[in-house]
Amino acid sequence: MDSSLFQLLNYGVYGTAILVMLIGLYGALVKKSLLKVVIGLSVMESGLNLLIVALGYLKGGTAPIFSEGFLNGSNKIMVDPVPQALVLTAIVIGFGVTAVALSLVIRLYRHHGTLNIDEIRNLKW
Amino acid sequence: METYSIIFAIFLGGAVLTYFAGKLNSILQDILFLGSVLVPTYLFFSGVSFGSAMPFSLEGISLLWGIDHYSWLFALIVLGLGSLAAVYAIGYMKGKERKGYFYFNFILSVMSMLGIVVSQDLISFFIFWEIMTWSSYLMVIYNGKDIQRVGIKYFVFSAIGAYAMLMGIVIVHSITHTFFIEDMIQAYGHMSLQLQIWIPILFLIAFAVKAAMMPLHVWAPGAYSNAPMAYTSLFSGALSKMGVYGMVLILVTLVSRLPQGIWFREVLAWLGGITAAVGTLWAIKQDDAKKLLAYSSVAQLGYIITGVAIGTELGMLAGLFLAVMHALFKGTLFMAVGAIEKQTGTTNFTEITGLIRKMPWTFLASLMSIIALAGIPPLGGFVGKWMLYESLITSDHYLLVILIFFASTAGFLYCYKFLFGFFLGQEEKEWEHVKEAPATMVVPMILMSVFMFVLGTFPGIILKPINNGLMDLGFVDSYKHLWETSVIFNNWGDHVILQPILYSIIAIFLFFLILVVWKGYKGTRYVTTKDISTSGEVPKEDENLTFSVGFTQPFLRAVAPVMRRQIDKYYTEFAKGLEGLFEFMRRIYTGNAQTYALYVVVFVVIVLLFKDVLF
Amino acid sequence: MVGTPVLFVAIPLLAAFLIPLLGMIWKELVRIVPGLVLMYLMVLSINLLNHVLVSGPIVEVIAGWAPPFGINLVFSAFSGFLVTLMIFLGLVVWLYSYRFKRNVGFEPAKKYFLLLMMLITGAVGIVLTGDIFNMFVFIEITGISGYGLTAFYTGRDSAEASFKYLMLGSIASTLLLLAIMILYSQLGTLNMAEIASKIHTVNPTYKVISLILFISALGIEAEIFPLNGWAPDAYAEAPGPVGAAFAGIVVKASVYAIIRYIFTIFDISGAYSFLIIIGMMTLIIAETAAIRQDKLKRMLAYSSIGQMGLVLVAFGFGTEEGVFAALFLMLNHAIIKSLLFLSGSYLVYNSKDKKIVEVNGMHKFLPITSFLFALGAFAIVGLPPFAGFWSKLSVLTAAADSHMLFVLALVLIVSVIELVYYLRVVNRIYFFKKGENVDPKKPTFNALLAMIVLGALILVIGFYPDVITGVIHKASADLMDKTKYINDVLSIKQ
Amino acid sequence: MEEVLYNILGAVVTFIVAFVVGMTYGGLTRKITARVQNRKGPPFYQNFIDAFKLASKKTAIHHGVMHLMGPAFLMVTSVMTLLIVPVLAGNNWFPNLNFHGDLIFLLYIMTFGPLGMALGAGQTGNPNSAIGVTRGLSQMVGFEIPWVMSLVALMIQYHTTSITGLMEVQAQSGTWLMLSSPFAFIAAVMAMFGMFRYSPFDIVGAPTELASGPVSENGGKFLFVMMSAGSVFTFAKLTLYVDLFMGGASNLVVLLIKTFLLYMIPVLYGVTSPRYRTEQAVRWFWGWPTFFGFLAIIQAVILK
Repeated sequence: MDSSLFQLLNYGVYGTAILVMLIGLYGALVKKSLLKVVIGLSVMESGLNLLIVALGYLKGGTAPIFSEGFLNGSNKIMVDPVPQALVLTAIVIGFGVTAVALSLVIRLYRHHGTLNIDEIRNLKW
Repeated sequence: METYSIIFAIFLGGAVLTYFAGKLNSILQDILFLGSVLVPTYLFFSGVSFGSAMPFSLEGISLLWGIDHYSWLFALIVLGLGSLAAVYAIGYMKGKERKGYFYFNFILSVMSMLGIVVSQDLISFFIFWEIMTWSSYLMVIYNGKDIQRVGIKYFVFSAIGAYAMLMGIVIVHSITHTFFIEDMIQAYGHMSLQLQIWIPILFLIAFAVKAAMMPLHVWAPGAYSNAPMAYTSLFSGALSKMGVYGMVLILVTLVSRLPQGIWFREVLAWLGGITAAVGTLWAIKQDDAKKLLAYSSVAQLGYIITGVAIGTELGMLAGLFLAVMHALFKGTLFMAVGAIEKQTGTTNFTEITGLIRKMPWTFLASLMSIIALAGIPPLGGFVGKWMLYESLITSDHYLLVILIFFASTAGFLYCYKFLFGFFLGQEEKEWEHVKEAPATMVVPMILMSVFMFVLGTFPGIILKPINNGLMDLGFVDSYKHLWETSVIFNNWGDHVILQPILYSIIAIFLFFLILVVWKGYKGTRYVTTKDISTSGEVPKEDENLTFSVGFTQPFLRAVAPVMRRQIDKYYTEFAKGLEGLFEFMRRIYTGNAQTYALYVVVFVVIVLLFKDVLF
Repeated sequence: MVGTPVLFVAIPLLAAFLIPLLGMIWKELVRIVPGLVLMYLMVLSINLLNHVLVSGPIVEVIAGWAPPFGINLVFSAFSGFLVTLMIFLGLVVWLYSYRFKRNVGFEPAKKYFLLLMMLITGAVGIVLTGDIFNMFVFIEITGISGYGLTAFYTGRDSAEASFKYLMLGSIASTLLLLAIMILYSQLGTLNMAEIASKIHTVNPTYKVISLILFISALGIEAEIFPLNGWAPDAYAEAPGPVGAAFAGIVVKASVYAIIRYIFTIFDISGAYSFLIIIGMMTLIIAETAAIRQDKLKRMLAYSSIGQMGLVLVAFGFGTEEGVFAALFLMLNHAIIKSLLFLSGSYLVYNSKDKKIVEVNGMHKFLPITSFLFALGAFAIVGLPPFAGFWSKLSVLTAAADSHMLFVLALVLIVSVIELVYYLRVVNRIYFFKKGENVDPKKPTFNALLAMIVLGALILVIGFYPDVITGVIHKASADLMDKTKYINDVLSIKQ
Repeated sequence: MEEVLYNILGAVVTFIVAFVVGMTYGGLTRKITARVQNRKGPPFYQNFIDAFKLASKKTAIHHGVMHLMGPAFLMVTSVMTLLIVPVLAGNNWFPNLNFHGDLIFLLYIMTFGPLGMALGAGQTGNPNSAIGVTRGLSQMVGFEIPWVMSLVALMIQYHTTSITGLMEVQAQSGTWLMLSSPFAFIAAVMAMFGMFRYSPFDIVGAPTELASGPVSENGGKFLFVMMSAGSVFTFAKLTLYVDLFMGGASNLVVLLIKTFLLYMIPVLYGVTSPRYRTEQAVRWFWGWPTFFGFLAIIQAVILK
């Protein structure tokens, strides 16, 4: 692959990831429904995970395992394994958080009878 | 050396033990209480010698306790008045609730005041200062009356003062790297001018608050009148003197070395004078004895501040002598009010009249202290007043002396109001049952009256320690030059010789007294206060002849324009405004999770935008 | 060697997962085991701390991968001090909540203790770890257990508070991960010591952005204004002991993280003044908000936030004196604010709204609790001779020595505000008449014991601060010595 | 010892002189007032007759200890004032106590009696007494201000606070202080109106309609002592003014002339003026008299 094209693609991936993050942030900040807020947060996390994986990618790298492709490959480049490990952990954590969030949403709905975040403001000032 | 540790251990242990002894036995508690005030007092005066100091260290800070003649003088005020007030308190607290609480705070107050005067370093000074503040605060709220306003006001003002002082302390420390007062004084000369000006100001704020100087006095009337009277005598008599103690220290050791120090002195002296005048006016207005005395305390401290702010030897002597006298007479007066409160249940002039025949000893003590307070010869107050005027006149404070004189003359009004309101006037049936207060309460009052009387003619007794103290602070010896045992001089050589005056007064008084009652006293009969002629008519039994409402109205009408403005109101408005602002500010926390998230985003964005400025 | 730092993470985590299983054997075990674990850790941490103070930090390598490749735990004077403090508070909280509510049945108790152990694991892990991603994981563990604990009571608005906490927490984790990745992309390592040794090679822009993201992310947990929207709600709605745990454990861990980043990892000097700015903002806003609160725990929450602001200010001086002051303040804050939360929650135990007016006249019914609350209030506003005074004094001394007179004055002014609202409450407890429909609840013996321990500590530190200042001095010296940290960690070879 | 005896003798003589002169002045005042008001009036010795009548009466009732002590208190002030003020300049006959006190002492001893008296009056329980007392005290606050201002002006100009010192100043320079310090003199004289409590400042006693003030519940010996105290006090105050502003007097005749002239100022001003209410009186004193007091102080500061 051409180097400049790769660069472009790389930036494209970064851009997409950041865009996804921003979309998630938008959802979390603007949408009034609690569910949409939770979805927004999840989307934001996904975008971040994408970004992290992209950061760890090297041109022409293979999967960071001693696979056949790596051992037989000519340039012996593999992508950085650490970000992938991190992303795995982050995904797990994100999953946990989302689960907690959703359970809280259920409790909030039972308690308030609504999912509108503007109406759930018993605690303020 | 060890005496200090023992004294403070007894105070602390005594306070705790006394508190818990109340659960066992009331009399045991009283005895423990007396013991934990009197024993350290005895130890202090017998065991502590001048010049010996006790160094120790805490949290890596070197501390030092010791006394010189100057602090000994204030220790005398604190412990002397403290002991008498403690004896008084036994009688006063009999049958009252929260006895343990009272005793605990009383002992701690005495301890902290002694601690203040023995502290030779700023940290233990501050610690004891704060202990004094909160123990007195706990006393102010003892009655539970109006505590959210009066109590908090007292504490807030004290805290403002204390924190100003703390700021001064740490600034000094950042320069000298020690907390010793000695080192602060040494280093002061080498500081930048800005610091030389600010450090005394910061300290003086603290002391001015405690000494209830205008415009920081607004806590005083409420606090003095809300605290139990047995404590207020100490509060007004000794605790407020701590402000004077510090003020003198700062003025003499720091301000006097500053060329611009003259402005400090002038401002302080004028503030003192205004305090005296305004305090007096408000005292005249009060219908409650506690409030009256509270404002009167403010006014009296104004004189003291003026005296010490003038800073001449005579002024210092006057201020400190007045401080001692104020401890005596205001202590006695608050005790008298306490006695009346205990026996009648009220302290309002409009309710009580004609107690003179029921509480003669209390009356005698009040009379003596009122004479001393008004500064009338031959009692001790006169000596202080005289020296104050002379020092003002000889140091070119012409308008100030007029102001002080005005305050002092107007003071007669409340003096008379106090005596008339409680003791004189119609003897109402309502108060027929009233008895004299128990001996534990009367004896301290009478003792202090005797002191006042003796000091009126032989002021040298107390001027000697004052002079010693002033010499420790760097003044020249003024014996034979400004005072002798019973002669007082001014700087121009004019003098008052007190002994012949006293004897003449006594002789004239007795001569005419005998003339009036000669062959008469046995022959005359006592008639009730109903048996009087009002314009030739004999009033009926049920006719109300009590005159106590609107007592000083004519005078108040004359000064009405001055009284319309109250500093207190401005403070209240300010506090309200602040709380309104805070109320508005806390609405930042809208309660909406999205808003909070938005804050986060905005915060990140702003910090990122200004990252070059910030980092 | 008396034990290894890894036990601090492993044992409570293990206990947390064993609790439900043990509960099947004997229900009481659910309550007992956490206490035993914490007691053991307490002994261990004191031993280790003594050891560390004498012979230098212990660096524990996990799974045999030497730094910078593996994860390592560092038990130095600084982190050891904080760990000991946290474990101690955990112990107190456990003691207090051993029988916090009789009507709390087995199931909730199980969850409660499980989450509490998780919380302590996470917080201790944050302090001990030497790896930034590992720290992220521990922060998330703390966070998730924190969300759970906040939402503990089903009857109240706790779910709302928890949701706010969660929402901000998620944003925090995103920012944190982003920051970690920026650093990683520049240096290719996650080990703190190694990052610290190489940080000067990083492009300043990336460095600053990364630091800002770190501060923002951790600031959410450390309750920095304006990132602390969740905090008052969470404190107010969580059970009392959890409030104490938040104030004493979670926030401390987050502040530790910020400090570790600024002092050790990054070399940006502007960060110190930034700390002062945000610290002051937090202090002022929180204290002014606190004065207008009508709910007790919310007031305490704001006060706690303000105190942490002051801690950041003290750290921001950047001097060893400042660090000493900040650590001392953290210690006192942990003890005193915990005492306030613990006693305060009994004062408003049975009331529905937890209003301040409902503490009126409580001293007749709860004399010891009221006394301890008053003691705590006096101590936290810095009145001598109680513990709070010494830390306040050291903060102010540090400020003056750094010539930050403006900061000094502001801190003192804010202290006056603090004084007002605490005294108002204390006055109410002692001098107001009890409301008609307020039903006071006597504290259990355990709770009383826990509070008395804290109260006694306040007095001990107040009268004789030297018992603790030696340790704090060493801890602050340890934090200031960046090269030693790097060497200690990187010299480990396995 | 002998010296003390001589002193006591001198004091007694001074007292008798003061008593006679004061009583006579009082009688003359009554006569003059009557004349101005177009009445015949009592003879000038009427006051002596009154005094002796009162003194010979037997006291039948009293209201308590303070009531008994009140007149004696009042007398203390009068006599002490008299003893502190040098009666004749440069005369060894009546040195009395005037080397033992100074002006500030004098100012304070002058308030001793009225307050003691007020206490006695208070114990009678007559509301009119107390009303009179508060009015008197209020008025005192009024006139003391210009009075003290004028005294302070003298003190700072001549660097002395003793009366003899001021008299020496006049003797040396040969001019009376009323000429060299005119503003101080004006202020002092205006203050004197209040001090003597003649109309328009006579609301304290309100003598013409109902008995108020300290005297209202006293008769017989009590009233006699109070009356004589008043007379002695009048003389003492006038002497003080003469000493301060008119160079003192070297013999009794000159003293009598000077005091009488001075005395006529408030008396004549009084008979032609209606009465002020208390607050009006107080404000009056804080108006022009205080203004002159200020001028006096300014003059003193400039000239000192």
